[in-house]
Amino acid sequence: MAPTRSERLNAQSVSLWLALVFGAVLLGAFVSFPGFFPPMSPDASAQQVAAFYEHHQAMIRASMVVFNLCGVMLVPFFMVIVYQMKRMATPTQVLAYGYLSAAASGVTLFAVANLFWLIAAFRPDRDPQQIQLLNDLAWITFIAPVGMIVAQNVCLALAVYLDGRAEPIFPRWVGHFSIAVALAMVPAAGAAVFRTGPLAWDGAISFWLRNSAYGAFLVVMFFVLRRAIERERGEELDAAAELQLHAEAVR
Amino acid sequence: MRRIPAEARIDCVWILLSGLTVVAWGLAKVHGEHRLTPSGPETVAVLAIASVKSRLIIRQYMEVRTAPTCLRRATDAWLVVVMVTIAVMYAYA
Amino acid sequence: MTGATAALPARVSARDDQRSPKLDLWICWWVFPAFYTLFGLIFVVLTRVMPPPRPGVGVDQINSFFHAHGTTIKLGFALLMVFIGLASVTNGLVAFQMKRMSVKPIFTYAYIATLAVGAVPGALFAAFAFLAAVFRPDRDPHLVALLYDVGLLTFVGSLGCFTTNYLVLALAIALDKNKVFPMWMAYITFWQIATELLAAPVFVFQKGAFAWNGAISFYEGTVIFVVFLGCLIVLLRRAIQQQPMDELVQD
Amino acid sequence: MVSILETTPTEQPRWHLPGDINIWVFVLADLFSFAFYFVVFMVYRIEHGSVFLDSQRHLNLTTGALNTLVLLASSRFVALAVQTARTGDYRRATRLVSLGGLCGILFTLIKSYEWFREIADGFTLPRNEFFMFYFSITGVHLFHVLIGLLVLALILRELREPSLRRASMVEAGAIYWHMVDLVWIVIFALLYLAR
Repeated sequence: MAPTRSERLNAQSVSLWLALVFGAVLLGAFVSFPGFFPPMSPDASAQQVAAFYEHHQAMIRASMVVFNLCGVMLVPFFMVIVYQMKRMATPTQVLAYGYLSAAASGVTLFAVANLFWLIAAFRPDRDPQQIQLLNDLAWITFIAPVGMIVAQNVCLALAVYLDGRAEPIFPRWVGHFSIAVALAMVPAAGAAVFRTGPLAWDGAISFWLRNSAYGAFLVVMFFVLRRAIERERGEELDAAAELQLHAEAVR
Repeated sequence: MRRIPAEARIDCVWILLSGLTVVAWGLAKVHGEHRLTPSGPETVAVLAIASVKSRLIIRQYMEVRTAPTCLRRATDAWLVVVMVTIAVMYAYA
Repeated sequence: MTGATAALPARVSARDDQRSPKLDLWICWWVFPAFYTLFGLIFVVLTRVMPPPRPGVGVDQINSFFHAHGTTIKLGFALLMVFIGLASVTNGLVAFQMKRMSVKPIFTYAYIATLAVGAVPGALFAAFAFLAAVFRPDRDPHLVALLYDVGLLTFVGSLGCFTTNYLVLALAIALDKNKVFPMWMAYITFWQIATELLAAPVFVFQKGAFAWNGAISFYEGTVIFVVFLGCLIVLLRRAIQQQPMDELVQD
Repeated sequence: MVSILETTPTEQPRWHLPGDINIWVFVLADLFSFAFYFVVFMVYRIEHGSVFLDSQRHLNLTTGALNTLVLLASSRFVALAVQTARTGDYRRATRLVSLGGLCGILFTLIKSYEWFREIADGFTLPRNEFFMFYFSITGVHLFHVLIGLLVLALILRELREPSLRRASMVEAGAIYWHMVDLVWIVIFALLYLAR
């Protein structure tokens, strides 16, 4: 019997649709933030940075406010991953709690970075040195701390490898993919140190590789989770059907 | 009701402790006026009284009197270390 | 044991036995000493945040401090950017052990939440402030002095999240009937709250025993934290060894 | 550990660990951290001798001594409560612990009044080195007193519940309370009296 409409709209699928909608909104904000296309150069002088904020003040505020509103909306999405990790037949659920803890801190960092940009854009007539400082802090907080995401992906990969279920929750390649994304993001920590070259915060590795890798990870996990939820619903229906057969056999 | 010795012991200790406190307080009060000059003998007296009071509390109230030897030594060590260090540093000041 | 993990039949599968049991627990346990040794290396040797430099110094001394240790600060905190996630893995391990206790998981969720809060202002703000301070040699000295205060006051001064964290852990251990951790560990955990209280005056004093590098506000708290950490690592090892293979952990 | 509630309090067994090992780990740890505070206090006492002496004059000796007597009385009540609990007279033990708790509350009130008077006279924490130590050490001690009141409440619950009444818990609570009193005696001598 096909699941009725109400059964399809369970917590997990709602969280996924939340992530899809707000992911799209965040992508829009990401594209519309003048500081990302092309990414601001860390070598710019204080006056150039102040002029940039003066010139693009409206768009900076608009995009960053959207970021502020929607950035934390991805938390339910991460919690669906935590729930699925708890369903895995790993010896214990310690990795799920590690993932949860890392996700909580990771999202906080994103919110803090966003606030630095908004403060910088609040009074463009401020002393250029102060605007440059706020801009530096914003970029360093946004790009450099990859540790939380690396920890999340490592926990996820370990859980996938240790999943002893006959039919694992996430296929094996999800583990490899998580590790690959984590490795792609590690060098971005250099953005807090270098002002020029690929490792600078506008460089190929720290900006483009890091953000595209993380974007790809979110998109891929969206589809992987969707299939995992479908399969879970299938399992529940089979179990329910089995129960019914058993009840009839007893009668 | 005949006072059970254990409770009587606690009352004696309490009277002794209170008495010592009043003595220490009196000592400090009497020398109230020239408080500005540090006086060696008075400090030593006060510290001695405090040590006796502390040991009474540890041994009688905390019942370390009947506790295993390692606990007795540990509490005594603490008291000696604290009081001697303070006295030496006072002498040094 | 109260409650059983969900989807019990799917947990035990054929491939479970030949792999070494509790592999994920032991991985997380080894992360504990590894991460805190690295934490000590970064904060003590490389970036000299522990023991903290003197608070009561002028702008030029602060700038010469950053000038002298610029490279090691950059190296140290770049490393922290990558490995800060391991702190979340250690939180996950302790949170899992709290789940094994007989108390309801309220304390576990509180433990994860408080440490997720504590990670950002407690450690990462110091990293961001110091990194920004050494990011540009031509920054205004007064702003560098501002970053010096931001970094050290947030590192030594963030008390509330850790106090709540210690309180919640102490209560969980005290009320636990399964005796995952011995009772004296509850007292040692609770004992640290007094040191947090005594760190409160760091916001008032610039010199003396209660400044942020004071004998009481900093050194005593650090010594007691190291004692607590040592006890925790040893007790976690014992708890993992003693956990029966088929123990049902509440979900 | 054999429950010692049955043995008559007059002849004590050869040796018996009061409370349990856990409370002693905490008490000794706390005692050593207070010892550390005292030593650091003395280090700054040597450096700023005159400031300490001058500030010490402003402390009210009478309230300090009164507080000590109040805390000693509360320790007596709690010690008596442990003995009566051993004889099985739980009603009297409960009354004694309550009296001890009342003295603890009285101590907190006197201490707060004393602090209020000093702050009103302008001797606040950031005023100088001495008052920095005075308010911090007495503050941490007051925190321990408040925790002690909580512990006494736990003992009351222990005595009232016929199913509980574990000797080790009653003794452990009493030991913590006596430690709070012990630390106050050293604080009183060091901060108020010694010159």
